[in-house]
Amino acid sequence: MGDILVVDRLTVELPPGSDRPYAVEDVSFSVAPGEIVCVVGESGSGKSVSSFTVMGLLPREVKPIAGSIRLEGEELMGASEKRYRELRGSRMAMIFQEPMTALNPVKTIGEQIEEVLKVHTQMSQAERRARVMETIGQVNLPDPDQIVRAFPHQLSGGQRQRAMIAGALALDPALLIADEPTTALDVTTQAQILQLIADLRARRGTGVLFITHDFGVVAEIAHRVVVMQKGKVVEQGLADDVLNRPKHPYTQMLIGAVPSLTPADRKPLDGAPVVLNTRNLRKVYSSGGLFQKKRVVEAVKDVSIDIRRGETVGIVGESGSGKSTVARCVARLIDPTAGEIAIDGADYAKLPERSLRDHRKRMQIVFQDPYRSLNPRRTVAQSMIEAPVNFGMSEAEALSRAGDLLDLVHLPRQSLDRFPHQFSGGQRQRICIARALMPQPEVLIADEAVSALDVSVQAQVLKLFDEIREKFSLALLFITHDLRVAAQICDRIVVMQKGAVVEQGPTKEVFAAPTHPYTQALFAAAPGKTIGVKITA
Amino acid sequence: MSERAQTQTFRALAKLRVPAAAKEPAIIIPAVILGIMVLIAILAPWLGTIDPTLLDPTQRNKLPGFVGQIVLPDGSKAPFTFHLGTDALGRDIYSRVLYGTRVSLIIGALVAIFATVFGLAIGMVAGYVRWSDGLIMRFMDGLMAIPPILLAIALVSLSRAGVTAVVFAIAIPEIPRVVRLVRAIVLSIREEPYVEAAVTAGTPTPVLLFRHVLPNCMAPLIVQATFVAASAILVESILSFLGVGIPPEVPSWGNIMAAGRQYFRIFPHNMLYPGICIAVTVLCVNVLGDALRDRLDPKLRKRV
Amino acid sequence: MFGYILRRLVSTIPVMFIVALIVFLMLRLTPSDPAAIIAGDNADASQVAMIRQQLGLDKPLFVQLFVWLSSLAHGDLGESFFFKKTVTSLIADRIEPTIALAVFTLVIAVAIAVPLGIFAAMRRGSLLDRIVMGFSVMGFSVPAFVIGYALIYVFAIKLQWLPVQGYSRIADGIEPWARSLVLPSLTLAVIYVALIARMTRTSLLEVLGEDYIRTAYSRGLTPLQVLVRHALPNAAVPIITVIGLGVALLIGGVVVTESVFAIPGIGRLTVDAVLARDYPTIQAIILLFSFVYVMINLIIDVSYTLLDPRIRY
Amino acid sequence: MRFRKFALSATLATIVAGGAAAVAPASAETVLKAVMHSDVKIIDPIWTTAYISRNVGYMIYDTLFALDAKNEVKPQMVDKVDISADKLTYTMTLRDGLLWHDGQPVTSEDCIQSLKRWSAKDSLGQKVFTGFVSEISAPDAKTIVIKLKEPTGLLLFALAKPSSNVPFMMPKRIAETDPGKQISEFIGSGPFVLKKDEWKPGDKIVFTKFDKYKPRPEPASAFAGGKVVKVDRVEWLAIADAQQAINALSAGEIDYMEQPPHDLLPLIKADANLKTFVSSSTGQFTFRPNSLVPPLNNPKIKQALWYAFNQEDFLKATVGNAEYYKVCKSYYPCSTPLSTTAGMDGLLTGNAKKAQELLKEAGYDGTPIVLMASTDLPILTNLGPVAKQLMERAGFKVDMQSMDWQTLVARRNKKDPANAGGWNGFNTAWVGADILNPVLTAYMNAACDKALFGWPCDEKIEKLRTEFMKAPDLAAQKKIAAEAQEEAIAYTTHIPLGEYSQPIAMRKNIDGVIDAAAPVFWNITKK
Repeated sequence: MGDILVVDRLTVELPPGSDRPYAVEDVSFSVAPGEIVCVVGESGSGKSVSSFTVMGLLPREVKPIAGSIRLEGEELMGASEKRYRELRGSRMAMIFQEPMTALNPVKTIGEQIEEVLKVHTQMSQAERRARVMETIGQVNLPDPDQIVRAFPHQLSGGQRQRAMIAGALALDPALLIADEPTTALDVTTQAQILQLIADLRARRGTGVLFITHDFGVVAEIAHRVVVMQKGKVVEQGLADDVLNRPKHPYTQMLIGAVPSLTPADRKPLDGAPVVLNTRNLRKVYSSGGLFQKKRVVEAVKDVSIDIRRGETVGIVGESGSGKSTVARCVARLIDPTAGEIAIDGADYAKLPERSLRDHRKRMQIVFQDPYRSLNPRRTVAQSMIEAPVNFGMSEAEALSRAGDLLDLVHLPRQSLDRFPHQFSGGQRQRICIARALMPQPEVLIADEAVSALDVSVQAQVLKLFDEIREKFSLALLFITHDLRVAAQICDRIVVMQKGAVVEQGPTKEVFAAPTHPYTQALFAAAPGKTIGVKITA
Repeated sequence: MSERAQTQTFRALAKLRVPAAAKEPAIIIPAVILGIMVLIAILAPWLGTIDPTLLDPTQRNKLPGFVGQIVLPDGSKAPFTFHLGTDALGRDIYSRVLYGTRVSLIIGALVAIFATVFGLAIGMVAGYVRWSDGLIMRFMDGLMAIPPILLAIALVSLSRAGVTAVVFAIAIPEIPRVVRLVRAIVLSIREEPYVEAAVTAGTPTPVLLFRHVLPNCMAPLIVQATFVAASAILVESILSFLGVGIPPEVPSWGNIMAAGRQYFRIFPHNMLYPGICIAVTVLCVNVLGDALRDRLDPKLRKRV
Repeated sequence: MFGYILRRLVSTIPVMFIVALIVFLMLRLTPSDPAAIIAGDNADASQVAMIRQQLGLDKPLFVQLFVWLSSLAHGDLGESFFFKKTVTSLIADRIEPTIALAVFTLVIAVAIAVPLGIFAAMRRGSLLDRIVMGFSVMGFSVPAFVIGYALIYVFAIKLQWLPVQGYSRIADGIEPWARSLVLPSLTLAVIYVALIARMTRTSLLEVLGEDYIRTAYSRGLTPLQVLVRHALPNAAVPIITVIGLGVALLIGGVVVTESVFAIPGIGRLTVDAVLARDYPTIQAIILLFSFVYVMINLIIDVSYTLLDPRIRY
Repeated sequence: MRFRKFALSATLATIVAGGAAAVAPASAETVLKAVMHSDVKIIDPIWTTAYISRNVGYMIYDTLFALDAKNEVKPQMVDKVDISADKLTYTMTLRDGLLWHDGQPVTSEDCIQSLKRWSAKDSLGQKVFTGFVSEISAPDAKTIVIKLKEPTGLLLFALAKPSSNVPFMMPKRIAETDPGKQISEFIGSGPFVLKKDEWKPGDKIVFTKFDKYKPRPEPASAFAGGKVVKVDRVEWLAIADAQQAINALSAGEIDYMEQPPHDLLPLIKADANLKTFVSSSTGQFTFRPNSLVPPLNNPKIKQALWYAFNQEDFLKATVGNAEYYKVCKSYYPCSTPLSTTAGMDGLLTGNAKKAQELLKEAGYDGTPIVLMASTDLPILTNLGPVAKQLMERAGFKVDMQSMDWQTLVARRNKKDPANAGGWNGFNTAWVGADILNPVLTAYMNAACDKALFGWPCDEKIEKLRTEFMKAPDLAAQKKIAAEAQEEAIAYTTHIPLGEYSQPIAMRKNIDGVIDAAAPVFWNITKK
């Protein structure tokens, strides 16, 4: 039978004063039954707007002005709000990116799934109840009658996304739109959700419109791919053609920026001295007080790692594994409960703040969110000279050093006098790197330093990290949840799970033959093994 | 400030073209009206007014527009039209309302400044110095539990009546609210990466507070200050109404209304004109506060 | 759950202690001499000193504090300097009008303000929204007694529908009681409606921006269904919080309204007590009002558990 | 806390609006609702000179003698009195059937103990009983015998004293309470009974008719004559806001208002079902200097005040309507027998230049006069600012400090220098009945620190006041009164600032209001 969804020359207008006239311009694509179509593009490419337009959920100020959208042959452009409501949830359904906030916190999971049945059907209470239990089973959530009574905050991220899917597919819609459903999930959970969507598509013949920016995911599940840039479709076709033989230069650039999962070959480090090492580092959070049972959370359990000069050590793990806590303990932003942290042999784990100053000079940190790492009310110069001036350098000297470092990170010297809001995310992260280099540290900590950047920008920043490690023979501690990034930049990697180190060793060996079962599961779950290029060396 | 930093600031100031915010009507209109009020307060002596305390029992409770005569300092008499009528002692309402502008605006401003400065200091300490937090906040809860008007009444009437007593009495109950706001902001800012970066840069805590935390408290504080100023002018009129406000010889909108309260059915002008002034001024300050809040710090809406 | 209530009750003790301390010191540190006022105009210096001694005002501060706190612990609020009655009986005589006025106002205000706030939020930016917000800002800008006099002038004097002043006790019949409360409650409700309407609109707008609202729309629900099933239950917590915090505003307003409408409540009693430097009465009433404020906020905190499953104690 | 007691019914949520005026509870009982000039706080008649306490006294207590409309002493509780030839022994017998509110009979022992407690505090009482009375005894339950050291015409007058610290009679057991402590039981033999359980300070005080009261046969005339009660119940309501009280009067929520502000009288005139009653007794504004502390301890400087002030400005500022005020340059009320303008020529003319000359002669060095001004009593509020302006025109430096009446009452007892918590001057008002003669006028007591606050010190005035007590007849009293006035003017014990009359406002259906120096409620009818 014909396509489920046909979008023909769709144009959506942005309100006056936005950065471009049209959110989406002259976009056409279609979804056949049982087919997964991936719409891929960087942030601001208009991929989400198109999906929201199909569902008719655009905010008031954003209006579709041309083109047609046909769902199972029925024209939706200009359809009445009443008609749209009848279709939403019954013939077309949608799942969203943030499972944490996409479910109503004050209603049980059962109620939220049952709701769509209540709105669209005349089923009796008992029939609805049975249908809910059946749907929960289909998305393989463990013991359904406990889940039905549970509230969203009592479920894990993955379980919540499954509940979302159950709600969407309760009425067996022809079209399922998934707006970056796995971006916020850990790698292992992401793999299960992708698998679930693929199975449901196969079993029910639902057409899936999958929105994502992660080419790994595209390689994993897509039948056909639509690549979008600044509101226009630059290329579309079968997954294999687009991924392996991209015709449009933008697609080539995008794919070229995806780091490969097979580790790059690194220059061997012949006996460089150990700069930073931790011995049985431990961090425990305890809460509770009068009348309340004491709850203890062991964020970091007995971690011992060491980093040699000029070496990049990566800590890899899912959220909650304790990798950031280790980084913050090393930077002494939080006080470790036990264990030693030594730089050039001098332990500073327990030093009081006063005598910590000169240790701080020797290690610096780059944070994840570029938009919050620079004080909005101070110029780039003022932010950069803060550290060296604290450590006794004269302002004039600090300023000239700042200028040199900006050249190093390929930014114009006059940016010194500008304010942070005048720079893009990628540029700001470069400024943060330059700032970190100002006091000539021996150790640089990068805490998820590239996860907030678009793929294309990510590649350049990773190259920059490698260059400065080489140039200043820094010891680089790199924290990331993205295996591809770890593969490309780390000499050795440390895998952490629930606060403990399960495995560590040279990147090549660990990627080639992981010994610990958790590491194996982690690597197996990483989507799109075939895709990706070597970034460094 | 090094020479170079100075040039930077001058250049930054030069670039300060009228911010887009100022073009919004919700800011222009109230700002203009308040500007007029301030001008009236400053220029009161030259706006056809006479000594607000000059009384003439023979011309008591005259309706607006009454043409009478006044005794000049050298004792001679001169004709004078009382545009807004006279009060129960024959004093010119027009002059008293204009001079009253001074007192009411000063009270609004002083209370706002006093409450904000103290609130900021205590809030910063509570937000940044962990061990002091519990103690300070318990004290603030205690102060906040006492209904503000009662606290003000007790403070004013038990101390020597006067503008300073009234300012303290209105400001003290406002401090806990400012402290809670500042503490909440400081707690969230200290988690910001740029503050943590400053910690790793070895910046000592006091410098860190002034260089990074304070500037980012400014926007919400200014908004809170406008609301404090608005409520201060209102509370002053309520204190005068209850007979514990500013003594009558210092004209303020509040005590002119309180004096006229008895005659609101036969000589309504006593209450009408100061009442209008209070309503207009407080309205403008509130509208300005709302507009500033939406412009400066949309997420603040939750906290107020 | 019970542990939480117990802990919160225990936590109110330090707060009330601080309130007591503040009130006690404030009265003692200000330059005023109740003994002279009580001694009356016929007395000479020796009699004033004798009265000061009788009232225990000559003892050092911390002794007086200790005496007061210990008697407070036994529930004895002491005797009014001025009215020759125990403070408890004084307050008991005059508490009914204040409670009636406060509750009557609370009901009117919430009944008017919450729907207004909801409509304004649903039709954001529309004329109704601007009117509600305009009224709310006006509500904050006009002194309560001006509103009071205006209402009296129109409804009591000109239209003669409602009594000019005074409070008729419940015991003397519901109908006159309600009639005597209509105007005072409206006067007091204006500022309270302004606060609640504005906060209801704000918290509802915020909730309407959440992801789960978008999910609900994606399931084909009508705007009304989304509002009732998803938006309101989540907005309930912030709205009730503001009603709790507003109680302090309400108490302040009661003092003014009671003065305008000559209602013999404890609001007016406070002002008279302060003017007469009647320390025991002032202390007792301010403690009572603060206690009511703290208790209401405790009840509201506890009610959160009914509204939001995430808040589990 | 006894909250349980109040049942808040479920109908709380229904808003009742509209409908005709409430139907008054149909009961036979006639209730008179009144609003007095201030709220009742103290009932012990000797504890304070406040007029509100005196008014309560006239409701629940009775007096041995009383002044009639022509200010002549008439017997009240006393049946007959005979005075010995040498005018040294007074034998009085009580009327039959006089009962206390608790049903006990009134005995002479009760009256003697009441007089003892009264004379311990009242200025006239002290002068008469310590100065002239040698012995007071009760031969039997019905008769009281008072022996004098030397004759005085003022003994009976003292027993009939009309105002401030009126010699009210109360049971012996209550009268034995030490004068330094307030009585807590309010049992009298007056025409009304105080319902103590219904008394809610700040709200209302309730009196009911004492049906076992035996009024005198004669018709009522001021405080004398038969006190016949014609209403069942009288309620005094506390409405602080005068405008609201008038609104309540026109809405019929109250029937009687003791002191409507003069400025609001047009409102009452304009209302068809309201009327006013103007009593013949008047009030007098006065300025009281502090003669103890500088600079007003210097008589020459005080003399300048007589020229700086004039009466018209004060009267216009407070009363405003000429119908209710009168310039009266005399210490004693103009309509009373002893009134005289002796020593007043050229004074109170607002002559700023003369005042400046006197100040220069007196060497006034410009230290500011601390003028206390009360803000919460409507009738007195405007006196302060007028005094300040007139004094400043005359060259005085004035530091006017506003405060509520309670603070003023407390501060005027302080003898410290003006700039250390003391004071130099303040304005107040006296009811005519309190200033009928030099002995009764408290401000003329010049017994230095035993005198009233202000503490004037001049034996000539004191000698004249004692002589006045011995004056055998009206002509002698007049001569001494005039000399006392001239001496008081020279020393400036206080300065009279004019006379005013205070109308009472009431609804048309109220009649029988008695013309007396204090508002009394017997003989009033409500149709």
